[in-house]
Amino acid sequence: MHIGVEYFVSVSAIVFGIGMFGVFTRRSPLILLLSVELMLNSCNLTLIAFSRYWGEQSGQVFALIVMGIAASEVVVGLGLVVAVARRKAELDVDRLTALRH
Amino acid sequence: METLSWLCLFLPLAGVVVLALAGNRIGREPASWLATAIAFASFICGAAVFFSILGEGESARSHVYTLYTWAGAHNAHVLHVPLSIQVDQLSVVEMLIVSGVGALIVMYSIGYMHGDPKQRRFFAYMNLFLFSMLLLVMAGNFVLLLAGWGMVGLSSYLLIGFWHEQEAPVAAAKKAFVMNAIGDVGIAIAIFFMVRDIGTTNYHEVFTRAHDVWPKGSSDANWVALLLLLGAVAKSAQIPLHTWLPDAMEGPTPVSALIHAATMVTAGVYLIARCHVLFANAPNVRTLVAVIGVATLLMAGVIALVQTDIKRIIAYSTMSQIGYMFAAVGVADDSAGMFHLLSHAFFKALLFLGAGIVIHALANEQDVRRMGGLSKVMPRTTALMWVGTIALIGFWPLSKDAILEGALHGGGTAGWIVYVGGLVGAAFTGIYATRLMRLVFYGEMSDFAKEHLHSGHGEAPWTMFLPVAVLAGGAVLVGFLSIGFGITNFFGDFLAQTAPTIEATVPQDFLTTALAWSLGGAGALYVWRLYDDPARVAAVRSRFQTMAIIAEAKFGWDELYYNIGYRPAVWLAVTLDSVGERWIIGGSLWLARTTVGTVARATALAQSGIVRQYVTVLAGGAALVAVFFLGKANL
Amino acid sequence: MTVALIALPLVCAVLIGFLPLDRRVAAGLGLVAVLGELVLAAVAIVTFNVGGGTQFVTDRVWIPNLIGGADVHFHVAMDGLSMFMVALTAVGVASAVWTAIRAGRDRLGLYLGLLLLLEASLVTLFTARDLVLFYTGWEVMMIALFVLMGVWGGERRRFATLQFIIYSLAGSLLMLVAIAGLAVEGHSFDLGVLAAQGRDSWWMFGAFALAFCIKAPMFPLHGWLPDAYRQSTPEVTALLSGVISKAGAYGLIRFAVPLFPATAYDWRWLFLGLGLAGLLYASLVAFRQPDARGVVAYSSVGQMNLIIIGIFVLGPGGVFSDNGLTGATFQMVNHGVVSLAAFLLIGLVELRTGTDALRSLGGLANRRPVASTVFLLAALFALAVPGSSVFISELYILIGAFAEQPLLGAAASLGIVLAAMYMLRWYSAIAHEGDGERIDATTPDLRLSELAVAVPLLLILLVLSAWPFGVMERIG
Amino acid sequence: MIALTVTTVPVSWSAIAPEIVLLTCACVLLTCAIFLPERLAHPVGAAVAVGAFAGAMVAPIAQWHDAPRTAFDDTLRIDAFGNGARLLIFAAGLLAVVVAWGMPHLADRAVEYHALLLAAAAGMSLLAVSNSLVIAFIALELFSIALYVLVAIDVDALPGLEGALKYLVVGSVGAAFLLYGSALVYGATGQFEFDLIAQSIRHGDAHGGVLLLGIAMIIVGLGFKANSAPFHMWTPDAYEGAPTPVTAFMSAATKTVALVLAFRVLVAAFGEDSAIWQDAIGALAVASFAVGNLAALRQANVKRMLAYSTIGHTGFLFTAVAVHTQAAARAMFYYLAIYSLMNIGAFALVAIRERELGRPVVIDDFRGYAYRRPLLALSMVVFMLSLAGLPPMGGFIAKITIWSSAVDVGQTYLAVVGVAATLVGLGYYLKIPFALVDRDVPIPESPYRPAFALTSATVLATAVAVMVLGIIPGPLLDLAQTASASLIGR
Repeated sequence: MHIGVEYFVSVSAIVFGIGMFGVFTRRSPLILLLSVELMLNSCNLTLIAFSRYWGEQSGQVFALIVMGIAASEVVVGLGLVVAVARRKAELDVDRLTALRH
Repeated sequence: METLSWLCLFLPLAGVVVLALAGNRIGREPASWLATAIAFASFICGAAVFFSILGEGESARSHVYTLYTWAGAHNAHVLHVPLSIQVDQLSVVEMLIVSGVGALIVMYSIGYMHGDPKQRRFFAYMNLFLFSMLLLVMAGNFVLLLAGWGMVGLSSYLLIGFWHEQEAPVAAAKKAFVMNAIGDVGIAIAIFFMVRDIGTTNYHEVFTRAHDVWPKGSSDANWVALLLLLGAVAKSAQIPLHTWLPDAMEGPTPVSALIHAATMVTAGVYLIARCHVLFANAPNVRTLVAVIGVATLLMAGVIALVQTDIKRIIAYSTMSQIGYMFAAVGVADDSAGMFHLLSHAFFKALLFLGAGIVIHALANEQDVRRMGGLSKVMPRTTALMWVGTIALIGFWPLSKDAILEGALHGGGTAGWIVYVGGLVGAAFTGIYATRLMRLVFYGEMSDFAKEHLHSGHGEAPWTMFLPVAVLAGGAVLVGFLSIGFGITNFFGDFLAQTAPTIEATVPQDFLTTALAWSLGGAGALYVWRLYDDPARVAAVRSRFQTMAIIAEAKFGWDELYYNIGYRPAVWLAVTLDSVGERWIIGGSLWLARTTVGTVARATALAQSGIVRQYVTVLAGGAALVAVFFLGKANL
Repeated sequence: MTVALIALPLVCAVLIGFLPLDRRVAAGLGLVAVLGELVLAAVAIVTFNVGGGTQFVTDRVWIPNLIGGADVHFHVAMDGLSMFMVALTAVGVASAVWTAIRAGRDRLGLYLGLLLLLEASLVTLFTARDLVLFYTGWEVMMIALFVLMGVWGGERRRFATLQFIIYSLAGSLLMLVAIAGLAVEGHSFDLGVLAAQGRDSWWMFGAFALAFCIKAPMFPLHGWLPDAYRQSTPEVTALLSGVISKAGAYGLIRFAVPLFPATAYDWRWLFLGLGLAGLLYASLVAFRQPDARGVVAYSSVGQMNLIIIGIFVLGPGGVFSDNGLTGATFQMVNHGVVSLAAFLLIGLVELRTGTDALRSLGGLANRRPVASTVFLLAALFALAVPGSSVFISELYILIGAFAEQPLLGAAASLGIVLAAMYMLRWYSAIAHEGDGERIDATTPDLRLSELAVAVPLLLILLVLSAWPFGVMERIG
Repeated sequence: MIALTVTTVPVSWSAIAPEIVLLTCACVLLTCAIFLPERLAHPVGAAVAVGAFAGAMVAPIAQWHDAPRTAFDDTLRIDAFGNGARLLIFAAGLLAVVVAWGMPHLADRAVEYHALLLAAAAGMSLLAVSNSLVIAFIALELFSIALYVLVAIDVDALPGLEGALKYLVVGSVGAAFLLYGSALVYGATGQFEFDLIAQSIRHGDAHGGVLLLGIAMIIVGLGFKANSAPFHMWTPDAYEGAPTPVTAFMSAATKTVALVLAFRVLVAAFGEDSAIWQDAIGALAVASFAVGNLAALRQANVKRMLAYSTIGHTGFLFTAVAVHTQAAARAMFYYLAIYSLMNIGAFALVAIRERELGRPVVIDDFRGYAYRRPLLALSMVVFMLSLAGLPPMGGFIAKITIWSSAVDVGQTYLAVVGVAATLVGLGYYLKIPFALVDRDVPIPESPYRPAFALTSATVLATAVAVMVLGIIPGPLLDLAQTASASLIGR
């Protein structure tokens, strides 16, 4: 069976939106990172879909790379979170406002 | 002759420079004598020029000498102003008056200013005035004329305000300068007309080409004449710009004699005579000159009746006499005007200096009511004052009659106005002149006079007395210059080339002289008898109650100008300063500052420090960009 | 020649400004520099070939191909106008330096260095024939002023300086944009080349005119002036009003009008109208100022507006009016020297009394003959007493204005009367009547060292009055 | 007989020589870190870093005049444009090493600091020459991640951590946008390489919704990296939180590489749609002008003020991008060079003051500084005047060239807005000179603290450079000319 590429793109767009929404609303840095992951992976979905659509691989390769990069990014992110956590009791990004205005 | 003319002009300036540089390294007396010597030297040069002109043919008596180009540029379209003087009959007469009378008065000042801490400065100023006045009368073009015109105003400012430690002289000086500045502007604008239409301001070109560029009676012709007239009335204290002259009496008396009687104030007459071509070109304006003259001579005569300050009485009489001169030039009888100018220079200077002697003797008291009976202690002065008074009333020299004769002969509306007004004025003159003499020199000596007039201080030192005597002699002799009665009119003939004259017929002469004498004499006798009994004086005053009040209020000119001129100007200045500067300009700046400040604050505060908000803003921006792009897309 | 005129103060500025010199040494070096500059300027005037057009030319490529193939040249030259502006600068800075040394400003070395930097930049912009070079001189002048004002100024110096900066740069930055536009269109930065192309662009002309009219300043762009003139040191104020305001007028004559003749002609009534309004407005405001500086400050606003009238009396095709321009340029020289003298004299009063509030002054002329005479002369020149050089230049401006439009000339003539009113008030308030509260018998007369500044300036004016032609024939 | 052959991508080592050098050195450094004694850590790290940067410079200089060429199957484009950017980055890196010398809280993490610096530089250098969205993304993440860590290199300092975390979160979102945009463009064109994208757009539909949305997203991602409003909000926090040497490096190098990439992508790949995106970029420029300069007016902390000022300068640089003529590219290049110099110089001076005071520097800390360290103060004045764009500083030439390019293509409005921005900018740039020469503070008689010779030298050197390049900009302009010409012919 054939599923039109637009479905994949729509789904990915929705996922991207969900991730975005997560970043908007959640105050825990962990969930924040998770939402970012969602956004990145929605991009992967798009890439793969389009690469199928064009019938060539570079898109999928890119997707693989992105996974790697995303992973490393999260690693750094978690590292920072831990470092912050060692100093601040509760993990709430809204409290991280020493730098402002 | 050229050299002599230049010397006559520049010697006084040299005096100024020397005195200024010498400062207090030169004693007061030497400084005074230096100034006097320079003035006399200048007079001698002037006299020499006069005689060499006499030696020349009737037609060849006008000379223009140029020293160098004063202002201008190589570009031919730029106005070119040579530093040139025009020496002809008219200017040489003025040169003689200015340097001659000037020299005498400077000499007189030696005694009068003796001991004043700023004596040197005074004499420097006097020389400066002589230079300015000579520049005025000798200038060969209108720009130089205006230069001299303004600089005599300046010297007048400096000398009126000479005693600047007090308030009154300073105020009077400022008033005089500003009112004269108004006149200067008039002449300046007239110059603009000349440059625009003729391209030069040299007398010769202007006068020869005036008819071509400004047709007789055309609006431009009227404008030029009117603007020159504005300058003339301001300088000669004629209605409506006359109010500065009485205040100018705050200056030292020699200054009043020289500047505000003999020379500067009569410059307006000289200007109109000099520009008679331009005024002939604008008949209406010329009539206006006559009317202004008559109006002023009458008004000033009336005011003089009620003044009590000896100097102010003479000042108003000056105003009135200049009114006669204006009347003369207003009916195109320029030489008559100039002749009265000449004789007036003598007898009015004489009167002022005589008054100066009195004031000097009475410890600077100027109120005639506190004098009286001085003829006993200062007979010589009294005699000299009589000469002046007789001349003023018009018995001799017959300069005033000449004006009236010319007016009668010239006829026309203007002529009749002048004739009638002049005769009435003659009566006033007789009254106030005699009143002055009567109050100052006769009757009971006031207690004030008694106590201040300690023995030995009766008469003035010879340096003060001699000039007065010379002036008296001059006043008598000048009468012979133009005896009239058809016998000889040396003066008129001499000026004929440069200032038109009107030769009256012998009957007119006799008629006029008879009328003038009788009116003047009647007035004189009347007031003489009147003051025998104070009660009658009061009675007369009460009879002319309103007239007296108006006269004492000087016809309210000062109040008028204060209310329509000075106060509005100040109000406008204050309003502009507050509304314009503080509110509008300052306010807009404040608004700009605050706006930027507020927006900046808001922008900074928007940076809340909450990372989720950062992302939200980022996404919002992204949405905008996306919308923008999709808007361009063809979906 | 021109290069020397620029280099001398620049080098000395660097030396004095940065080397940790002893005060006395710095002062001496500064004096040497300004006197040398004076000599150079005098030599230039003497060797100047009348009617020989622009002279002392130096033209080297500075920045090849800055934009669009347009090279920036180091192109300096002097015609009569430039030369006399340079001379005015030399005189002004010399007197300023002397005054500063006498007043013993703190951090004297830096102060003198900045004054010399100011001189170098002024000479540059007065002689530059290349837009970028001119602009560079223009902005460096600003920078020097900012520091001079912002560091050595009075109580509210910070505010005054910032306001001055914003005003100035609002104009000059737009001018920079216009310069960029000119270069892009005309493929050159050279004044001669661009002027030959005779562009007609309202916004470029507007940008140039705005920059210059703010500096002049033309009414109503003078908002920065009162604070700046009151907060600066006397010598800086003197330079502001004497020399730097002339840079604005110079820019109009040299750049704004020649580059956009047609536009200037179309817009001339805007400038004539504002100029007239400014002349009368400023003269009236000056009449009520409570302080000596305020009076002179507003009077110089009035004078600059009169100069602007003289400049913008244009014939079709943006041709200057002969009389108007002659008067305007000559007036630039005269008013330059006059306001230098006036403000430096005010400085001497402040030195004695610590104030320039008119109500606490008065009676200076009593027992102080020298001061009385010097102040008198300054006041008389400032009110353009007939016969003075100032009177001549004003007369020529007004002649030009009258030829353009009689009412304009007549209305502008009222400025003469107003000038008499406020300057006499100024002089009387300082010198006349009884001693003011800040003046008593012990207040000293002018000293010789003080006359060393005042007298030369007044002598210049007297000489100019005796022979205006000497300047007018060269400056035209 | 069947011959099995694998066609591999032709490898061109010279193309990626700088990256190789940098990354190798980074790895070496990290491995050495295990054996290195504490006291040697910083010297060695610094030495290796300097060597690495110097070595990395060789290739770009050597290839400077070569004709542009593509490498690695068209995913890289080695041209003077990219090489110029590389040189700027390495120069910034060098200065960052020098500035960091002797910074106490960096000393004990010297190895990591330098290694990460090298890694970041490598990523940027790769980005500068990348010709494919894939490589671009990889390189971008490479240096971003390195920077995240660098910002927080001083783990004991909470501001650093906070700044880093914010930077990371917002940065990831920005990266996500860039990635999503790339994906959409890929979807619309089936290509990742810029020139191929351009081709297929030329043949296909330049106004497809997917394509334009993709471009929009990419612009967002780039705008984020270039600290353009409204994607700028991480900038002040990250700049303030980071150790000053890192801030200096970020402000100069990140800006450079972001602008170079933006210019390259938009011109090389999406030239067809320039009519559309030039307005968008113009709008972003205006927004950056406004936000950066206005917010900076309110800052007391010098680093934060300079951070906002960099946002303001994005306005000028985006002006050049919006104009996207060769003249604009040239102007932008000159601008980037001068901008990097004066920013690093300013931050270096801030670093010095920080070390003198041992705390973050506010503007008032500079009051009367001119009378204690005249030369440093003078340099600061030079930097501020240059940032404000006054002659005879380099900033002036930068401004006039950018504006002329804008006027040339009729985008005068950007120049006019720039004027307004500059006016506001003076309001804060001049605060520092005013403070420096403030007369109210007495001249301290106390002996000067020991100056930090190396850093001070850096400051002076940069100041001199900024001034000299303003007075004699010819050579640098020629380099910029070459660089711009290699990207776009006239």
